[in-house]
Amino acid sequence: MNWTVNLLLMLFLLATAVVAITLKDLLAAVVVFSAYSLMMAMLWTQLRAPDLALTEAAVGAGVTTVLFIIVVYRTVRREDR
Amino acid sequence: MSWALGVAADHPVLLVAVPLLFAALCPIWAMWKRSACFPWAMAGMSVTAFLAWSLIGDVSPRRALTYNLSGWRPPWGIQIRIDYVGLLMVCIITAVGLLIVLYSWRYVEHDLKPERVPYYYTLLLLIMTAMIGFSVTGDLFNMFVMMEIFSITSYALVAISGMKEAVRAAFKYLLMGATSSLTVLLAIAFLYSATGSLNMLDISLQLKSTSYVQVAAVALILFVVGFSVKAALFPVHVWLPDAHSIAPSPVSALLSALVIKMGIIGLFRVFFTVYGPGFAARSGTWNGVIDVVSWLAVASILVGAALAIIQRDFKVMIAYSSIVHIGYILLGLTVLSGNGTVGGLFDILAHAMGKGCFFMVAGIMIYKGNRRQIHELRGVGRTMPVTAWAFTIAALSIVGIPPTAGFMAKFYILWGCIQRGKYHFVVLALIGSLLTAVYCFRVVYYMFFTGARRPDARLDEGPVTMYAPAALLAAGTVFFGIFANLLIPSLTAAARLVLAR
Amino acid sequence: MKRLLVLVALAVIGVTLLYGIGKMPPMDSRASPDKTHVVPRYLGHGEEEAGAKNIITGVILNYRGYDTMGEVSVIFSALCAVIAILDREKKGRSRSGVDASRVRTSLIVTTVVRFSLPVVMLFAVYTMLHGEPSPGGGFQGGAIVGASIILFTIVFGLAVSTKRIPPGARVPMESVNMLGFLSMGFIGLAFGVQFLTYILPGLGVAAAETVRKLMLDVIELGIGIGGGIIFISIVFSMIREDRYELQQDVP
Amino acid sequence: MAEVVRNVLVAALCCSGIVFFLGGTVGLLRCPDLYARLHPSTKCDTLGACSVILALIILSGFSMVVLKLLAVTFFLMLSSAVCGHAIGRSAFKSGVVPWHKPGVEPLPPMEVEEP
Repeated sequence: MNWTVNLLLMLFLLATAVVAITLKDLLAAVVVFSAYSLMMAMLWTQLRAPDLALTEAAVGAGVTTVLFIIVVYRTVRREDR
Repeated sequence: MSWALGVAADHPVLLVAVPLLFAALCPIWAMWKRSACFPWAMAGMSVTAFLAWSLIGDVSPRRALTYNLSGWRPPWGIQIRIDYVGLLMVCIITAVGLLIVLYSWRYVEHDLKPERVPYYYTLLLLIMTAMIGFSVTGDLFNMFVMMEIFSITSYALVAISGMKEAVRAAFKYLLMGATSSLTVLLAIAFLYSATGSLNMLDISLQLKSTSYVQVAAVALILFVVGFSVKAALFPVHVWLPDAHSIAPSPVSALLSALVIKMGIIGLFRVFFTVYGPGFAARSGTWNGVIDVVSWLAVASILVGAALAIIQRDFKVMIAYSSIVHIGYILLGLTVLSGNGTVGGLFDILAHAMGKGCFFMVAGIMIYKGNRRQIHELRGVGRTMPVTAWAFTIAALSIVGIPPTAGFMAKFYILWGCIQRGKYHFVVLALIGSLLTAVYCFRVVYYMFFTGARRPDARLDEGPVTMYAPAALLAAGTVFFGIFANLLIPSLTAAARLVLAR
Repeated sequence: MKRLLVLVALAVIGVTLLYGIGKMPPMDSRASPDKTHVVPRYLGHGEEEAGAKNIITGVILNYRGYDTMGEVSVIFSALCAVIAILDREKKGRSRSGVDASRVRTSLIVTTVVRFSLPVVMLFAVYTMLHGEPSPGGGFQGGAIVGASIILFTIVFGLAVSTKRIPPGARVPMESVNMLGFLSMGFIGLAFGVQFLTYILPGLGVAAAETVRKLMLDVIELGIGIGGGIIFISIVFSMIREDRYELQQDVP
Repeated sequence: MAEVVRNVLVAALCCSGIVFFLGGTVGLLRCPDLYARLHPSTKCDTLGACSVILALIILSGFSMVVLKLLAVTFFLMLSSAVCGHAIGRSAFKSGVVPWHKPGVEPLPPMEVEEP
């Protein structure tokens, strides 16, 4: 049970990481990245590191997302070649 | 007075705590009066320098000063450990740092927006704190923390002028620096999983008996990659010319004289304190990595010198010259001979003084008349004699001509190479020296032997707070060239200890 | 060509890392060095030695408090970096997107934010001070404070927020996290023990316990308030519309 | 007996939560435009998550944890609904035109008086 949950979380983590890198729409990438942080937070709780999970949820999914969105809003929405 | 002299020996943590306190209070202090920041930073640096220099009698190559933070013994807590190399670094950092703060005063008034000046000094104090903390710590993770502080502050200091090119250069620096920080963090994680400890000496003990040698070897490679970027070794030097040439000149002097040395100190600690030649018996990686680094060092000497010759921009040329000297220092440290190590450590001092002086001179040229190109320096020898002579003496040291510190350093490095029978390195290093002479004396030639027909009377010497630090550093190179024996015996003892581990 | 080079470099790094990870002690082994060398002392004696039921807090604030002081300075230097490049906003005069927009914010949103802001703040303070017996601590609490005020700013606009918490009030609070550590460290030095030692000599056992608890709380609060205010300041200087453009030419 | 009732209740609530989540996800993927997508996705948070939490409350019995879970439920309902409102409103104000079936005359834009 436990390892299936972990495996699913890991797979989802990998998927969000890959998607966040490949997306050309930076705002979407930020949203996916915040999902990545949430997955990470859940994984930390699974690894019995609740302090880290709390930090990841507050900073990774909360504050950095806001900062990234501000940066996207300030600069460009799309990554162009 | 004797109490004040002893306080740093009792509590070496003050070396970090005092500048940090001044940095934390600097923005608050600036709310009262913006112009009060300079004396504040000056006071902070002076107190720190006093504390650092008062330690000189307490540390010898055989006796390191240790201090347990929060009272926990090493494997459990963090230990500050000031050995001879650490003390040398701290003294260089505080001395050059003090001169750089003094030099900054008029330069930033002229160059920066007034509301950024308090944060400039705050960043300066923070970067000094971090470099001192980095040099004296005995704990790997603490080293990483300090590295993060001086990395972040140096990105900001490069970009602080707000020019587009500066921000771009800082961003390039940030991308490479952040990657290297991450690499170092990974290396620490690997090493922790292999040894279960973070204290350097404890790790080196554990490594003697660990059953996870391969993990430690991978960690060693990651460490070398990470710290090479910070030190701007040849294939990963690409951030340096942009960042060092576009930054405000005091910042260039700081980055070039001190910050890239932190990469070298990191490599030194990893090679000799954490792993040590003893690790070579357990894994061939150590010798392999050392060989690779010494070849890369020679490559940096040649590539840096060749690129420096073709530059027209004065500061870019000096920046490439830093890559050359990083090569010399690392060549000395990786040749694994006592004299080579002595030369490498001595070259840290020589290069800090010489390159600090170079960038200060370049800053004066920009301050007075916005001269950035080398051919614009015609006739400087007549209109700005002190500055031009300071540059010339520092150039002697950078090229390695007696009686300067640079000569002693190169002499010992080459001696070390000869002792180990690595004559190819000697030849290549001498070619590098020749190229260095070409690009340095080209500038001297422009300064003294070509003259503008009508010297511009307005372009006389800059403010005394700007040319005096440059002149002092130039004088320092001569002083340590003549009185090299103040350091050489202790350095030899330290090198012998390091290589015997 | 460049792509190929990057791919080769990535492959080399990846193979090296995977090799190293493969040679690491297995995660569930109880005999690996990372579980037998330092950790047993933390787990066995951490509670009475470090004065925190949550061992993580004990390690962060006590065993490795000096590292945490460094981390706090990292955040402070990040703030200095942002301010040095983007400059601080002006009190009451700086505008964000909401101030500039013609459309008024919905009454529902403003009401809900007004209602939930104090609750979030309460939770943040709880997280800050409850880090000793349970997960959480100063930094997490500070992040929550920062997030709540950022939410307020997004809804009500920068002009209103900077009137409530002007830059002049934030500047002293930004360095509170470092000052908390430094002052506690210097108190230790004044009592003749090492920097950041929380057990002060010359006090009774019970009094020393209380003092230690107090000192740890001061540090937690400092980390929290300083961290939160630093987040707020960074966001404020990034979202203001009246920022300076980068200088194009070389002066 | 009480045990059975409790288990049935828990199972029912969990199942209804799953149904709402599934519906929300399918709706998010299948709906034609922003306004239509908002509709299922907000239900997903309010009804789906809240019924699962309610199931957890019943399962755990009464303790301090229940108070926390109730608070979580309350804020979840509040934030999800308000977020849906804010997104829809700002989309409408910034001129996102609602979808209409091809060939069918779209509804005339609603008159909203701006205060």
